[in-house]
Amino acid sequence: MLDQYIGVVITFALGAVIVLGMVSGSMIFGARSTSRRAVKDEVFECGNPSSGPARGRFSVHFYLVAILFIVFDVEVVFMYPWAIVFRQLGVPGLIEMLTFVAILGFGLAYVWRRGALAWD
Amino acid sequence: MIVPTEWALMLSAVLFAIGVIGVLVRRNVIVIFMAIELMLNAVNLSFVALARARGAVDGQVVVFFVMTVAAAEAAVGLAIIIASFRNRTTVNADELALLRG
Amino acid sequence: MGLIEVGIAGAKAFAVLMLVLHMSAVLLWVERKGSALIQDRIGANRANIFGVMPVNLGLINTLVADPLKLLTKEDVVPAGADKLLHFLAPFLAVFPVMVTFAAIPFGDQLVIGGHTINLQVAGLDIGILYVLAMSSLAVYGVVLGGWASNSRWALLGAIRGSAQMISYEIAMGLALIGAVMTFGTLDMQAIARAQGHHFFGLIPAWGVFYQPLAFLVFLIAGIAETKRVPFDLPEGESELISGYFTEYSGMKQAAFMLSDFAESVVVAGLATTLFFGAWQVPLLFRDGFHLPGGAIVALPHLAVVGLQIASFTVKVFALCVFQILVRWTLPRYRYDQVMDLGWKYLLPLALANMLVTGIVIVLLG
Amino acid sequence: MGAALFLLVAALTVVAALGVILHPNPVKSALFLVVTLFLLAAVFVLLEAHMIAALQIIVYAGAIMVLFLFVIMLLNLRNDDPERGRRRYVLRGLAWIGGVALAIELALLVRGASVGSAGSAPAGYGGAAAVARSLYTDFLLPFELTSILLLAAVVGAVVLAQKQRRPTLS
Repeated sequence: MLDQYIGVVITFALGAVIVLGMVSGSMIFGARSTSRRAVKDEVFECGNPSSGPARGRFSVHFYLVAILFIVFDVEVVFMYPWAIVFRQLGVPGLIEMLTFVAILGFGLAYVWRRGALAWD
Repeated sequence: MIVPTEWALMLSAVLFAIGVIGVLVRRNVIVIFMAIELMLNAVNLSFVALARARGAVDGQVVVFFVMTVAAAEAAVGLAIIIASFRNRTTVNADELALLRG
Repeated sequence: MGLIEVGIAGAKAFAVLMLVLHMSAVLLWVERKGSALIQDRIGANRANIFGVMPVNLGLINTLVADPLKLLTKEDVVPAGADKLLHFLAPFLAVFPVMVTFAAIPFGDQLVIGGHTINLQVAGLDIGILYVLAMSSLAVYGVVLGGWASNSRWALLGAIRGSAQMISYEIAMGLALIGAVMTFGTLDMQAIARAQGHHFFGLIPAWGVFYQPLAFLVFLIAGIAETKRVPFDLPEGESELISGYFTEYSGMKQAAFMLSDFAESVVVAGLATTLFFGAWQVPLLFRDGFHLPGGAIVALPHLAVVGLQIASFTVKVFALCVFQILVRWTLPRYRYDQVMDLGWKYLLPLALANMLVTGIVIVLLG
Repeated sequence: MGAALFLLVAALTVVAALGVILHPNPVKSALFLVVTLFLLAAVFVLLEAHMIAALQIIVYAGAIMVLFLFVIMLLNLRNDDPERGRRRYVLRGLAWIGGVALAIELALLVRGASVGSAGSAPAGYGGAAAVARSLYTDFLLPFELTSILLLAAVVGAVVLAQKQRRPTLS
């Protein structure tokens, strides 16, 4: 079974070399400016003066999306093994999964109703 | 290509201890949380190693459930951190003695 | 496991990585010239080699001049940026996308000198989960690119981009479950082989005929994952300059561009494998074409393998071009529309598709 | 060869895990944890838990850690302040000594225990089908309870994180 992963390891190694070479390309071959670093190193805002500190806080909505993502990701992950064997499980297996989805569907409905999915 | 079970269990022990140290040493609630995740993973590792030693997959199924619990825990735990940060503007565990009144 | 096997695996890995890279580059050209065609412009046509190219289609612009130009650009890291993460982010954006292709089969098997070579870099039993795992890591490039830049707009783009990517990952995963249920395996080579028979000896039994809805959901979610028009909110020029890679220049910026195109190629590769018969050519079997009347046109082994690889490449490329057509036809969505589409339409649709598939398969025996 | 590979991955895992608890910047800490989780997935592969390895990356590295990063960025956390004061130093020292002692003790315990090592695993061990058969027959009740746990997590997290709509009196 482990032989399957030789290809993965080799792809990882080759891919890392290629991508690292690419990303560092401009650092090696690129031009270097010597003067006026202060202006050049400013954050780019289309020539306008910087609009303030960068790492301000942002809407809690994005965080809610991430929470929902985690929960549904786990749900999806539970479905993959089921999708492999559901033929052998037959009708009971189907009912198991329907119950599972129904309970989580209730969660989705709650979040929906509460307005956590609404962007205003 | 067989990994000795003892080695995997030792790695698990070391990771668990690192998690414990992290919980004790750090004061940032989120980093403490991450150290707890590390401890959970150490336990997962020993489940997987022992499942392999027994040649049965039930240990792996338990890991499945541990992951689910970790996901639920992360969702709620981080929500608590956000809610408390909103009131106290800190994530320092020493200053977050919420239940002390 | 001898040296030969490792060598063969290395050659396959190299070939596949080059396929992704070059297809992304050609795709960039298709996008530039294609968008020009759609918008009634001329498009890239400047670069030429001493005026010797008789018909200038902008190929030199896109494939030679631009990479050279980017290579010689100064690498600017803004003040206050985290230097290490600023370097790591473009790597993390491209790398997971490129290695995803390791699990995608690009041909059946090649028999040379007593070796039977499976034309797939890594024949993983859990192939689809590997693909999902790698594509779930691509979000780090976006998040870190924005965070490390120390720029407000970059961070906003990164947050938008990652929220969008994770939202559509759910719909994508659910859509793939429909296909997995149809074939009953996660092994992508087995899925490819399962699509080898024909209805009435004529119509190939491709996944899209079993799971049209899953294909639709997968394709929309896939386009959204690539973060390009009409889902280019993370880099919407009129709002965020260019989003999470605003503060990148030279090859680092090119890497972010490449990651978008490579994602398109991966989405097309996955769609081809699961819904369009992977490397299957209609009516072509291991010994040649089986025509409907029962006649057999025998072909040598190498020709069959060549046709399969060509078929895979053509299908992937066609799906890539289709994605570009979609991009240049539709206008940009608003952010709430993007999130609504993912959570309120595609997610329930994919769930329903999965449940209906399950009920149909179980009840039909 | 598998054993040598394991030692290499294990060493890297420990280094990354130490990075999690030692780096003062929470974002870097989180990234070290991502690396640790990824390497643990490799360890799982070496222990022939193929399915679990993929899930480890999908659920932990690809989902849970994204949420951690989101929260760190949402709260705009910077480096931890260096801690001063003799009491603090003493406590930290004690924590380190205790932790190292715990690691040594657990390792010795494991060495003494005879867990035995099965030979080569049966075909399909650790694959999706094998895990699924166990999960959907022997572990059916926990599986259904999982959905209730996740439901509770969604509701709880949304209630906690979303701002109250109604204005409060205070």
